[in-house]
Amino acid sequence: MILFTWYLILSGVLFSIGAVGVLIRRNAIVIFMCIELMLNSVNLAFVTFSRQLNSMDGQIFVFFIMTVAAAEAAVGLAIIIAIYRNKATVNVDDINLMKW
Amino acid sequence: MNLPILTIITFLPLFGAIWLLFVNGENQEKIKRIALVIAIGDFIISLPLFFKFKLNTSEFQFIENVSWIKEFGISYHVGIDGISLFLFLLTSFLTLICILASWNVKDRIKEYMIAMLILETGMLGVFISLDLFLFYVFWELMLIPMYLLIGVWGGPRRIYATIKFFIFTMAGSVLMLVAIIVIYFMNYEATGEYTFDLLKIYNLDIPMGAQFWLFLAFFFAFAIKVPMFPFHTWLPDAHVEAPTAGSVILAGVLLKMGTYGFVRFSLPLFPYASHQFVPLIAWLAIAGIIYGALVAMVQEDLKKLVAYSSVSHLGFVMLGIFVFNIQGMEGSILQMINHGLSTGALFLLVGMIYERRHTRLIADFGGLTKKMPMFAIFFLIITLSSIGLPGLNGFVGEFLVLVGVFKTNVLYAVLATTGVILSACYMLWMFQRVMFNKLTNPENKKLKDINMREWALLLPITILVFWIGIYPKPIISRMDVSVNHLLTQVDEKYKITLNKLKIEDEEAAYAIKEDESTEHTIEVD
Amino acid sequence: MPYFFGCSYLDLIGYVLLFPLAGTIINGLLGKKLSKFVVGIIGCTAIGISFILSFFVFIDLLKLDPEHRVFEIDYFTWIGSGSFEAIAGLQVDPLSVVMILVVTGVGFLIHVYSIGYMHDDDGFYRYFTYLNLFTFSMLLLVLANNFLLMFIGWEGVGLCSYLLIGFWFEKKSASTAGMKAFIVNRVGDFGFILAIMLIFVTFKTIDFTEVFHAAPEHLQMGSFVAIMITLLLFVGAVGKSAQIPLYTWLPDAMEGPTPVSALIHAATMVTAGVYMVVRCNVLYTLAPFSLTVVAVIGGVTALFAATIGLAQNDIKRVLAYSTVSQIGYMFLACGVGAYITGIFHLVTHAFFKALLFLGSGSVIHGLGGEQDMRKMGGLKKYMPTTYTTFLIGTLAIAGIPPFAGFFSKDEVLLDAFSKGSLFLWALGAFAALLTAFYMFRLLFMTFYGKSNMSKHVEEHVHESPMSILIPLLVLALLSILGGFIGFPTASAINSFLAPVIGGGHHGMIDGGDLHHVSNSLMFSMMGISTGIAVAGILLAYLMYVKQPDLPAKLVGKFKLIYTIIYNKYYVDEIYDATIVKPTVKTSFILWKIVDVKIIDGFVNAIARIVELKGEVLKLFQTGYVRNYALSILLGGVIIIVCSLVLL
Amino acid sequence: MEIVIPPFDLKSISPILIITISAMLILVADVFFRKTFRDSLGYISFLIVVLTAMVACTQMGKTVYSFSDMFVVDNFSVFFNLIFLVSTAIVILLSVSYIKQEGINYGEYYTLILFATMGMMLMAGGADLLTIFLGLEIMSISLYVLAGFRRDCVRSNEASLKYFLLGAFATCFLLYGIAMLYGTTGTTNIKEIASFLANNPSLSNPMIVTGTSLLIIGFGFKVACVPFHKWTPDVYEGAPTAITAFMSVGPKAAAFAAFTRVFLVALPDVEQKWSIILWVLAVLTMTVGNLVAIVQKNIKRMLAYSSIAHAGYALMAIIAGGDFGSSSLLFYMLAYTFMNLGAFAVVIVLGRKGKENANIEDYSGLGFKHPLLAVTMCIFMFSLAGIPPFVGFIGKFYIFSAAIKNGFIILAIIGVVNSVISVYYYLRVTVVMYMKKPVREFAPLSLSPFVILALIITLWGTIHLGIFPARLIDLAQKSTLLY
Amino acid sequence: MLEGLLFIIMGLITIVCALCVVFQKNPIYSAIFLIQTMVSLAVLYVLLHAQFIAAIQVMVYAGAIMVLFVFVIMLLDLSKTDVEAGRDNLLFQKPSAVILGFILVVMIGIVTLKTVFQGTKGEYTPESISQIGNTQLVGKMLFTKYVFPFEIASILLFAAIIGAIVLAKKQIIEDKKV
Repeated sequence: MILFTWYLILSGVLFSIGAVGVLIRRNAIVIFMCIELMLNSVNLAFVTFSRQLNSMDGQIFVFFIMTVAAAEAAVGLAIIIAIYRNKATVNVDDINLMKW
Repeated sequence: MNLPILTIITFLPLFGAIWLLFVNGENQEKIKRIALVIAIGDFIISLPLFFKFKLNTSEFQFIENVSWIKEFGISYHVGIDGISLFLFLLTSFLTLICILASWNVKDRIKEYMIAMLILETGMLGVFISLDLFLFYVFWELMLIPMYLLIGVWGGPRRIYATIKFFIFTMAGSVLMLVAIIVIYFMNYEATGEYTFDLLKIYNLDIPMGAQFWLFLAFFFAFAIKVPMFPFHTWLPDAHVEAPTAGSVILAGVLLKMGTYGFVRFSLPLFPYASHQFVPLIAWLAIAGIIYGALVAMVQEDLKKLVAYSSVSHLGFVMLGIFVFNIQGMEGSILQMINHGLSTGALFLLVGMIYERRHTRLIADFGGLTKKMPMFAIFFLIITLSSIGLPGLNGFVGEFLVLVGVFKTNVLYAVLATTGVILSACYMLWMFQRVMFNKLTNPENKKLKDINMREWALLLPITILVFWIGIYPKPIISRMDVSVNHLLTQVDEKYKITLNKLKIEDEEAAYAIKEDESTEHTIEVD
Repeated sequence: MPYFFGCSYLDLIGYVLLFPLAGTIINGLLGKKLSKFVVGIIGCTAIGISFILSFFVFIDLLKLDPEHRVFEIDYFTWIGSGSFEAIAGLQVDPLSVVMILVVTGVGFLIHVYSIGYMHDDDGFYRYFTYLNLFTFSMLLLVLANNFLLMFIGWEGVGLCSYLLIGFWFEKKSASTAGMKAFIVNRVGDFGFILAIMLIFVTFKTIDFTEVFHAAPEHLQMGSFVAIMITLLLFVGAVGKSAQIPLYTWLPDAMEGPTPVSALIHAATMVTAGVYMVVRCNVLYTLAPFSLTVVAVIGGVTALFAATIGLAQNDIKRVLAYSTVSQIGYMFLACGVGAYITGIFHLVTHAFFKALLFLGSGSVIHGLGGEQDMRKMGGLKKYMPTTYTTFLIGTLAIAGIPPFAGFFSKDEVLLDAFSKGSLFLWALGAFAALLTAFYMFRLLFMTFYGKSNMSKHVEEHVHESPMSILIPLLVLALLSILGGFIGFPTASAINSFLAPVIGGGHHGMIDGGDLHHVSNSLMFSMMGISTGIAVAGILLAYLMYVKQPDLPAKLVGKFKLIYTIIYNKYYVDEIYDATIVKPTVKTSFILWKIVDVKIIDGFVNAIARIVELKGEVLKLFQTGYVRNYALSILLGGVIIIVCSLVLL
Repeated sequence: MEIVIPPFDLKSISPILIITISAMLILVADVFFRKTFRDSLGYISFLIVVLTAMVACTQMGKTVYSFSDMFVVDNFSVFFNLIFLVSTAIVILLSVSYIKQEGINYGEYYTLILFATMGMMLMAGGADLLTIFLGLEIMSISLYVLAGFRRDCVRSNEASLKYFLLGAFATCFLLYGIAMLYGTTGTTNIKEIASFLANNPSLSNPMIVTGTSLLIIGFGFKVACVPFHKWTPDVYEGAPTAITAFMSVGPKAAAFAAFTRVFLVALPDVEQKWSIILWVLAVLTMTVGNLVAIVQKNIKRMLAYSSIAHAGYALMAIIAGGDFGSSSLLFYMLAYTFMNLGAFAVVIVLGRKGKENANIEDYSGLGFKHPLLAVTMCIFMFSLAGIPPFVGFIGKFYIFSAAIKNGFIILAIIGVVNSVISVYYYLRVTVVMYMKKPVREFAPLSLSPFVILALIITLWGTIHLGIFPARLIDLAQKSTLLY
Repeated sequence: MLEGLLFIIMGLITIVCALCVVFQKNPIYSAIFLIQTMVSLAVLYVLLHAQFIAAIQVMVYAGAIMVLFVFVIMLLDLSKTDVEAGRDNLLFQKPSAVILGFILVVMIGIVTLKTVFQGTKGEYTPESISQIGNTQLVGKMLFTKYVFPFEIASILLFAAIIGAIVLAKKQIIEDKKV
């Protein structure tokens, strides 16, 4: 039982690392990767809970999250490509035409 | 009375506005004529109200009650009594005057007239609503056309003025909205019925603590509109920037909504709180009377002067309302009408010379009597009416208010009476500087005396000024029963609350006594 | 002709009011189109008919039993609200009849005089409109049967006074003087209104008869309420009748046309205060303290104004101060309880002061508008009729028997002595000395000595036309004979007015035994006052005819006193500095600082703060995605922490 | 092991089906009949939406759980579906000429809009957190793309990127919250969560509380409440105006639908916690939205902040809860749909290719150059400001009533004070239109019949529903959540 | 016990790799480390008896999705340009991010440790799962209980593909030229 708690804490750590990564990186793709990291941490939590509760729902949820991740990856990368074509940069700090 | 006469009167202008929408804007004469016809028609069909009004009942008359939003218990419930009758008539009368006064508006006459007519609907609606929600809707509705009137056709600082006007009024009234909703649910808890119907809510006995806050919420809405010192600063700005007709309506009708609100809502709904607030309101009113007069005295702009004089005059009205006796109340209502007439007329007069000279600075004038004798006569009469010269309308209302106040509190009366002196000071000083002395400014030498249209504007008002001054009985007798009813209603509810308070006190005293006795026994033990 | 188509003239009392009103309306609306002649005729006729009617009313009233010489007629309810009721109704009793006779009588003469005097003025019809309106208001004032209606008249005359003082509105001093008159009067009205309200609250009615009827039962002798009512009423009277401290408007009022000064600011309007006090004598009698105040104010004013009169050089101003002074006498009389004497002096004063004003008007007219006495002199030969009548008036005011002023003034002094105190008498007596002095100073400076006129004026000096002279003559006659209605021991006016005093049928007040003073005292007083008057005249003769350089020497010697008196004790300046200027200054502060800076500043500051907050909050929107993510995370963490820890 | 595939209750998802299938068909049509069909694609999709709306109407009055409690059709969801469909329909009308003018006239545009609509309907009808999540993702992904639809425009790219990165970021929080709820309750089904929480102590369980907070972050992002709002102005400004209009109403309403369902149905037992959090968030949202809106110069940005503020008002409805709360939310969202879309419609009408004319100053003198358009704009502004007799007033009134009924008087007062602040910037638009001299020549308006129709619909909604709201209120009251 | 040891090892690897994802300057390295993280997570999934998830974690996630990432990085030639080199415009961003991340970890840790799990126990114990087979079970659920979301997921992917195509189409450049 105790072990599951550590799985969850691991997931929390990964989530935080991902979140911090989103905040401190400036490369759009790396930011996106950090988001993937966060999603993975959520997956870990789901799988852990699923195991802990003896229910399959969590695993199914992970399945869908992965689907979504794939879809987001496709769109997200397309967006990054589009913006790179126009601005030749993926530095999010340079992408701040609109503010205030 | 199967004919929904109030609805017809109220919505006829709106109909006229819609009609005007489809008229070609180029055809100025036609637009003006249509608007005038609508206004005249509206005034004429509102006259039977005066004659058919039953004197001997305190019930609301010409009632119409149709469910509007039944889910909330909101109904289109309208009717008038002796209190609203004259404000209603005044509104239709002044709108007529105003449309006639706007004959020389050149640009965007179509939009102007549309705004004017919608404004009339809003104002009329306020005075006949017997449903809190409906009242609030009309109350806010008429902000929009007024806002546009000031903002589009106003003077150089019109945008500042109009936004100030709008936000000031809005800020006050939203709190009232909250209070209305609170009352609504209180009523639901007490009776199990969802309703905004004022006549039903009148029966609601609001707990004392709640009364305080609710009264305060209503107070801000109304006090800003009145405007009471120190919420008055929007008024001079709005008046100065507004076009003539806007000023007339503003002074003549809009300000009355605040005082009317106090009479119609604050007093009967929160009798206990109203009594509790008397000192505050009385002192603010007195401050308004004196302050308004003093500040008016040193104004350099005619309209500003009249605007500050409004603050002073409305102080009388407020004072009269919050003395809870018949003279004060009737005086106040009469004074509302008087102020509507005389201050409205003053704005018309100022507008006339502004139209000719494009300035309102007192310093630019002087000696106008020489060039404009008829104008001078009207100006003098209206000035005197505003001062409260006996025999003219202003005096009757002012004196009744003072009598009413004197009956309750001599100090208030004495202080308020100083307003009588001060009003003479600022009005006459202004009159002297504008109309008397040597005609030195060459610009003024070309002035023309008033024309027929202006005669037509001033004469009816002047006749009313004399009529009310000399024979106000037809008016006072129509409000007598209603006012009496209102006052007894307030008084009874107040007494009930007081009794409750007394019982509570006694109980508390009893409890304390018991406590003491038990303590005592303990000690004995 | 006591009955007119079957009804008593008393019933027609309303027409006394109606004709002047009709005159006003006709002249006011149509006057511009009518010729001056017609306008004048209309104006005079209206008053003339009124006078005739008043006379018949007087006759009719005389027919009644003295105790029941009260006639009331109610027209309609003017204001009725709850228990408050003000009825538009008239009341005829001896007092009001005396007053309407004076008002219409003197008024008529002055109207006639005005036709000639104002003939060249552009505002001729305006003038007559105002004048008729004035008469109407004044009649309303004296005929009203309740306080509020009286107040209409009270304010109405004030309005007319305002209009007529400022008749030549292009002159700044004139319009200012009019305004000053109105505003100062308003100060008095402030008291009057409060008094009316207090009366209403005390008696639940404002009807004269009812109030006076109820007063003795309702009010304790000398009770606070009685004192307050009477004092407040007296404030009104002080304002209207130009007593200390509200007298300053009257001298300025001389900016108006001279007939106006005669009618309004000498004969009638300014005496309304006296009328009011006498009307309310029942109340005053209940408040001895107030009576003392009235007496002292009256006496002091009499003296005070007289001293100022000594050093004035404007012919009309001298007369104005003398008016103030004379009204002081009237109040002095009322204050000692001799109401009838007050009215008596009012009547005689109306005659001789109207005469004096009209006479001075004749002089001014003849000199083409010159008012400064130093630029006159020696007019006796140019304007003999005017001189004669003026002399009569002067003798009357100085109190030389058998002219009208002698009887009334003597009686005032007698009453002051017998019912008041030595102090009050001394005030009056000294004032009488001064009056005689400055009036003769005026006479001498104007009509005697060598001419100081400029060449141009001198060539044009002429005696006035008949329309001016006839009223002068009539008034002169009245000034000679008028005193005999109050002849000591057989005073007609005394017995006629007696019922009015003390509420008529409530003869508890010593109205009847007004003259229970010993004859010896009476005659010695007469002697003394005549002596005083003669002394004053002689002094004036000495200084202005015998040794014309004496005044200058005296001035040099008593420079300080002279300057103070010459400048009217600087009262106007003091008022200006202590009341007017501070008020205006305060108002400016209220406007520029309280209104604009504080209240509006507060409002605008809120708006500004809201906007500033917007500006500041806007800066958080940096445009950096990472920053946005930070705010999400920050918000999230705060929410989680709060939800776990705090809540 | 045998697999019994449960019966497909297609009837319950018929609106979704119609939308989905037609979206695909449009794509196909775009590919194959590009020449013939292209211009009428918008027209067709409009008709489809109207058809769907009619179908959706027939679902009124029933409560059907289908697909093993994954999806629910109840009045609440139907009402929201109608809101989505109305907004979609209007947005399509606005888009037809707009995308032609902007040169982005592709069939995918309509397909994505329809997909987004479908996602929203899933959110409103999701009876399981999974369905809600998937609906949210479909909607979001479509919107990410739509926001960046003007591919050659850097601002559009930027909007898309910002929206995408932050959206994905926030989704992680949402998912983590779902995971926590799942972990503690053992289910993701809303009803089951509710019954579990009702039977077990939930307030003392920190993971439930944390999960709730994380859900607030996730939904809060979608409804744009402070402090998760920062994407809104930038994305609204950069996105094509028609899409901005769409984003400001449809997705927001959808997020509120899910928000309401999750919080009022699944988590009422944690209300003690979340209502306070939401209370603070609502106040912050209203205040920040209104304050910053005051200083905006771009009308799209201003409307973005105004939409933030409106989210604050709508949050009040959730806080108030109960029948009154949720019905007021329904009413408000529909009201908001009309007036906000109307405002955007005017913005679109005035925009030009390459020059959006979206600065408020650009509207100077509009009032007398194009009076009808200006009056229309005025009406929308007044309605947004909550001034009678327009629908915005009734909506606000309804929400404040709900708040007061449930004892949130302070909140209501803050709300009304905020609406006074909001008056200032709405008025500024009218001030500029009527009281300022024009700073430029107005190009003749290119009013296509579609746009005019859109304006008429929104105007009708704003005025008619403002004056005669009774039927709609009745409907909203019948559409409250079943507990 | 072995499980515990494996967990500790894999957990540490995961964390280190995750940190590397965040702190590697070169995006391509970040991507590689992310793949590594995912693979180690897959191991953990296996430990949790979620074999199917572990499999698709490796195949779909680490395989397909991350390849896409790497591909884009290569395509845009991002590995050479160091976007992080310049001065950080947001001064407080880094420290506050780290602090917040730390707080988040602590909070989640506390929450996890304090929570008493009393969720309804399902029927799928590891034993029963291994009896039926994890993959089979997932498949069964996807086609019964989760058939609706499953269908939706297809639409989601469809929408994403359309979106990706719209945004990444070459035509853009042509548009720009015209």
